Amino acid sequence: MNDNNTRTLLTIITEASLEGRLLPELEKLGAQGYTITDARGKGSRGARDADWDADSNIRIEVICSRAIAEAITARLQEKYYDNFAMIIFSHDVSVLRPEKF
Amino acid sequence: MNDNNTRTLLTIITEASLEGRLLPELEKLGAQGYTITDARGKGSRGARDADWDADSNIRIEVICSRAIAEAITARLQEKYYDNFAMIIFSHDVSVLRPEKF
Amino acid sequence: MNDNNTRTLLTIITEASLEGRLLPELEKLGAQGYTITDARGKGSRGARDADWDADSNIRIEVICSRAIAEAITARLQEKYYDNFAMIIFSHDVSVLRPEKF
Amino acid sequence: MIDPIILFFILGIVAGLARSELRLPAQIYDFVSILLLLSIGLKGGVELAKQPFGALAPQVLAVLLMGLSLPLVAFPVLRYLGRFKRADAASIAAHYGSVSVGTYAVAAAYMASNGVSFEEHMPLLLVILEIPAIVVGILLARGLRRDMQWGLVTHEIFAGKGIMLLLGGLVIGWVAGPEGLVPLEPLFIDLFKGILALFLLEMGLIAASRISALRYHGPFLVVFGIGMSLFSAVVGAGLGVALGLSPGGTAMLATLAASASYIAVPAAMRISVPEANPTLSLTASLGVTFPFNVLIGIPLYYEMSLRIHSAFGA
Amino acid sequence: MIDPIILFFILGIVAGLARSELRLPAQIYDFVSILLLLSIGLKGGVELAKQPFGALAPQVLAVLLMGLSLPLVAFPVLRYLGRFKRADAASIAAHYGSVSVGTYAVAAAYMASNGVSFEEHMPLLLVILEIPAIVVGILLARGLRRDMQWGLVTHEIFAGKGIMLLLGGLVIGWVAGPEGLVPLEPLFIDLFKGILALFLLEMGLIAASRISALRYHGPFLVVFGIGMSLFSAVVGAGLGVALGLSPGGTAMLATLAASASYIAVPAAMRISVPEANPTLSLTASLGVTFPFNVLIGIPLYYEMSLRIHSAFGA
Amino acid sequence: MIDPIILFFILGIVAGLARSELRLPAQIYDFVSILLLLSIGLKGGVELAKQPFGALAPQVLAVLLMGLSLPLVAFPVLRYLGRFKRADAASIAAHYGSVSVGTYAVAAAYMASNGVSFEEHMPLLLVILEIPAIVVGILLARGLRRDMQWGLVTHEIFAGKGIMLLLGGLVIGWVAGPEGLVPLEPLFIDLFKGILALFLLEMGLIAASRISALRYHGPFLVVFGIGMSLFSAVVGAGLGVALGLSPGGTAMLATLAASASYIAVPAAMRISVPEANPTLSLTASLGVTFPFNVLIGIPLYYEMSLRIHSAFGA
Ligand SMILES: Nc1ncnc2c1ncn2[C@@H]1O[C@H](COP(=O)(O)O)[C@@H](O)[C@H]1O
Ligand SMILES: Nc1ncnc2c1ncn2[C@@H]1O[C@H](COP(=O)(O)O)[C@@H](O)[C@H]1O
Ligand SMILES: Nc1ncnc2c1ncn2[C@@H]1O[C@H](COP(=O)(O)O)[C@@H](O)[C@H]1O
Ligand code: NA
Ligand code: NA
Ligand code: NA
Repeated sequence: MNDNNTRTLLTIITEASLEGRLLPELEKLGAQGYTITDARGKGSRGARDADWDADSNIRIEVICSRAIAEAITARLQEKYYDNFAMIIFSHDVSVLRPEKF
Repeated sequence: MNDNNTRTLLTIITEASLEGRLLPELEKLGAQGYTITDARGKGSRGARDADWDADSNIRIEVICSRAIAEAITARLQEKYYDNFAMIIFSHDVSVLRPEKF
Repeated sequence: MNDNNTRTLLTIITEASLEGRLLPELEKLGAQGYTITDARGKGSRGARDADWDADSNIRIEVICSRAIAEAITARLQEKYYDNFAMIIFSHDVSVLRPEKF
Repeated sequence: MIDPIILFFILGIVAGLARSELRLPAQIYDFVSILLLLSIGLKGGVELAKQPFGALAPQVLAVLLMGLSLPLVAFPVLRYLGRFKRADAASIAAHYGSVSVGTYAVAAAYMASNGVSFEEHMPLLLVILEIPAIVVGILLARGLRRDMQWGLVTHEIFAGKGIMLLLGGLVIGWVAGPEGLVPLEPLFIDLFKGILALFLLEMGLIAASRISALRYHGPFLVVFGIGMSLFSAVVGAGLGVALGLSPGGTAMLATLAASASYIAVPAAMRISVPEANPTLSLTASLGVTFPFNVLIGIPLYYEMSLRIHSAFGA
Repeated sequence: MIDPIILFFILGIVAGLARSELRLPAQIYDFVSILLLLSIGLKGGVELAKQPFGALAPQVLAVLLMGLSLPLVAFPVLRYLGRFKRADAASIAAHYGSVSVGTYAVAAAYMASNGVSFEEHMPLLLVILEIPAIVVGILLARGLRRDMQWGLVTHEIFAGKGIMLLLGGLVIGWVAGPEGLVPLEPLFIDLFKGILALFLLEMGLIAASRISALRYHGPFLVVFGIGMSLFSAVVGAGLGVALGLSPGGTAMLATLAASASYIAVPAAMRISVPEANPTLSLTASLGVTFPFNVLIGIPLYYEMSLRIHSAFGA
Repeated sequence: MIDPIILFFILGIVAGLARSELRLPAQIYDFVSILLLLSIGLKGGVELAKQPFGALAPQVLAVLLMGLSLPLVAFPVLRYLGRFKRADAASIAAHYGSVSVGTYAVAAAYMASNGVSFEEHMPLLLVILEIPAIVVGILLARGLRRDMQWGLVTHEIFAGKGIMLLLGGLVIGWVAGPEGLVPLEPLFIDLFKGILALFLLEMGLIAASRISALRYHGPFLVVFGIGMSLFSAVVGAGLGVALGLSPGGTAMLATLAASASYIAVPAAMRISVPEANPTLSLTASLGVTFPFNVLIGIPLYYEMSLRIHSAFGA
């Protein structure tokens, strides 16, 4: 698994109600795909227990090049970080068929 | 994304019924937040299929400093590892606004 | 957390309907355990919205040695990559009780 | 005799405050909400079929006006007495100008178990009242700015689950008519009160978690949440009498006015006034006003309607 | 008068095309499907108890034959007119040779609300029709190869949720008999139509997302999806008359023939012909044939059955 | 004639052993459990309203004593005959001293379909029997240690979903009374047996997965699981006659005694005796005792109660 197989895995944890707006943005910024799981949690904006829609989180994973990861991060930070429960983190992963991502 | 942006992502996979007891402990040990997803799985304590409550897992993610990650790991290992289905693993991630974690 | 504690975390995202066939294969190839979460997403094979069974993804995590991770990757790539929605990626993690995995 | 559905709500509050593990799975809460919204829509639609649309126009208009006015009353109170930030004051005002379907359902059940009838097109007024306060709230927060994405907001409102199901139910009931709906009644009518009981159980749990948040947000929200409800109820009841509604219908309109949204408005505000803190408005709406209306308000508003009617009514 | 369950389907399509957030949680869709499958099975089982099995043998055999033949008609059309790859043509053919339980349920509701009776062992024919087309589809894709894992395929078919619940319901209904089932009726019989309405709401949403996929897969699938349904309906109606079924039963058999699978067959094809693209077959089956049958086909097939009956029937 | 709900249980077992994909989503299983617990509680509460509390005191006390004693009988058998570790023996003993709400529901349905009446305050005894065995189990595992976190255990028991809903239902039923509950009956009473059928379908699937675990845990658990049930049933039936219960009530108490917990006790043991292996107790309780009671035990215990009654009864 050499360096050519390395891509960035970007993980976004945020309010479920943003899903419909975030996904088109990710694609516009170059993401070739994404994976979503339902989540709950707690952070600086308090507990989000997923008891009902308004209180639910989603966990979005995007595998992409470092450049795209940085573009997505910058965009989301600028547009959503101030007003929405959201954290973003990333690390490198080895992938199969890196040309896909 | 330089080193100052690096934090530890600690992942705990364990029995869902522990949720209510673990979360306060994480906070007491210094975690500023956490994210939970529902999971199922198999390990040394057999299959946990999530067919019903007693058989369900949760997957808890905590982003924190390495020191806090080690404190949490040590505490959970001492208190739960012998008697509960539980695994813990960790790795470094780049985060935005590292002062949050 | 020294090198002896390092294992590979292999993540497989694929069609939920494969679950029953993949799990025995993972075990045959040496995985001592796995964790599954329900997911949805989008990739080269289109959107998979989890609206109903045929459209759902699962996210399988396996912690194992690098050798086993490579064996699993090779096997799944050969057997499923052409015909099924599937991505695989991996990275190193620090684990407790590495002899477990 | 206390209605058992109220007891389910109290059970939820008690379980929540006792930190019980009791919880309706989110998907079941969704299911139960869907059934309630469709039930209310269908029932209203059937009745709409029976009357000429034209006759309803004055009521629709009057109620629209009320939905536009209530947030204009709430906003200055919140901004200057409550010292909330502009966005927060606007958002809370919008919640109180709009309505809560759950409260409506409890009121309808209250009327049924007390044998009180009301104008059956009330669900139409419910739908109509959901919307104007949202527009006012956005304008209060933003002013008349050019860059407001009204298309997005309109989509968010009409494509939201609540309005879609209420309106869809109304139209289906209207097209299908009373006999057409008969085979659907076992699910949508007969189970209504049982489903409402489950809904209130979960609402109690949610309210309990909001009640504990009240500690942080001070007593102003409690006073506002109750005071604004009472004020709006008087406005609603007055309007009901003025429109010539029956005592039951007057009480229903008072309840609608007194109730505060916790579904449609929060979703729309998140999109259009994201800097407003949703915790504030939901704590007021779910932690104060919903329990107040369910436990105390509804019988009070009915009593009030009776009195206003005997004083001013036809 | 239009049946309200059809309006639920249309509501789903409209909400889907409007990109509404309305959605039945996947677990509720599962629940609703389980209830429908069990209802249909139980009803059929009770009726089976009333008649000698021997008498049904000819019908079972004839219907098996139909299930084997229909994909053989569809395959060359898809392969040579549609220019699909062999695997895709075989897979789509299998979908159309098999049946859709949802369509069956709508047809049964249609008959009920028009007061038309039909042979009540129809669910048995439904189960039987699910399977042969799968086998034919696999053979069309693979030929008679040695390495075909038939064990796996058989397991996939019989262990799948659909057949398990239909067959399970049939057996339970058969063993328990009419009186035994009485206490289960409030859930499985009385709620049937309401549950079907919810199911159709979600099917509308799913169909809407498939309809937008049609843009990419060209008009051939539309033509095929409607044409094949009409052709199969004629075959089914003809067979119904030949077997001496009542007009209602004939229309039901025509509907079964005209319907295309979207549960059992996709699952089985995924395992045994994985190189077939499931988007193609599901787009045809869910985006074209299901809506066509629900909105237009069923009344048409009933009309057709009446005419064939008055022309050829006993 | 075999009750169809038993057939649903068998369908679940068959599907489970055949490794079918059939599965009730976990959230639906939760929903179904919630409905059953509330139904049982509500029914019992309505009846409690009809009788003076004082009259029940002796029964409550006697049943408490039984709940304390049964684990004391089970423990030495498990520890010395079964050679289980102390914690495991204590935990299994606690499961068998407590009760299973699912088994109770099946027994209640059995009585109903055989037209046998029983003391309707039985749900109160059900709630009471849940708890003492947990305390005994903890003491057996731990002895009288100072550092036992009894507060946590108490919270775990009373805040658990099971007791909360049963007790909540009892209180609501008691306060609302028979007429108050009428509008809730379509959901909580009429659907009861259908919902129980779905519950048993999933219980069959769960039991099947436990049955396959039996291979590893040896035949002792099978023998114990059946033997202990029979012994407890005799104790329960004896107590029933001594307390002057009707034959139906005697059979219900025998069933309660014979049943083994799989919700409240496992949860409490996990917290307070975590070193006990939950696989052992759940395999016995779900893989042996639940199926035994549902398929064979309940009719047996009824028969037994009839005989004891005609021998010793008033
Ligand atoms: N330190 C953390 N570790 C893991 N997840 C977190 C952390 N902080 C926040 N989150 C997740 O991110 C969501 C939004 O965070 P926040 O904006 O800080 O409220 C929370 O609801 C959690 O699900
Ligand atoms: N090797 C593994 N890879 C991924 N997840 C695992 C692994 N081993 C255990 N798990 C997860 O951790 C839970 C508890 O593990 P255990 O304590 O080994 O039974 C299991 O139910 C799985 O969800
Ligand atoms: N770039 C990506 N990032 C994250 N997840 C992805 C990505 N591409 C694909 N996936 C996930 O993998 C599944 C199968 O991918 P594919 O085979 O490309 O359709 C998708 O449904 C997504 O859940
Ligand atoms: Na209002
Ligand atoms: Na067909
Ligand atoms: Na017992």
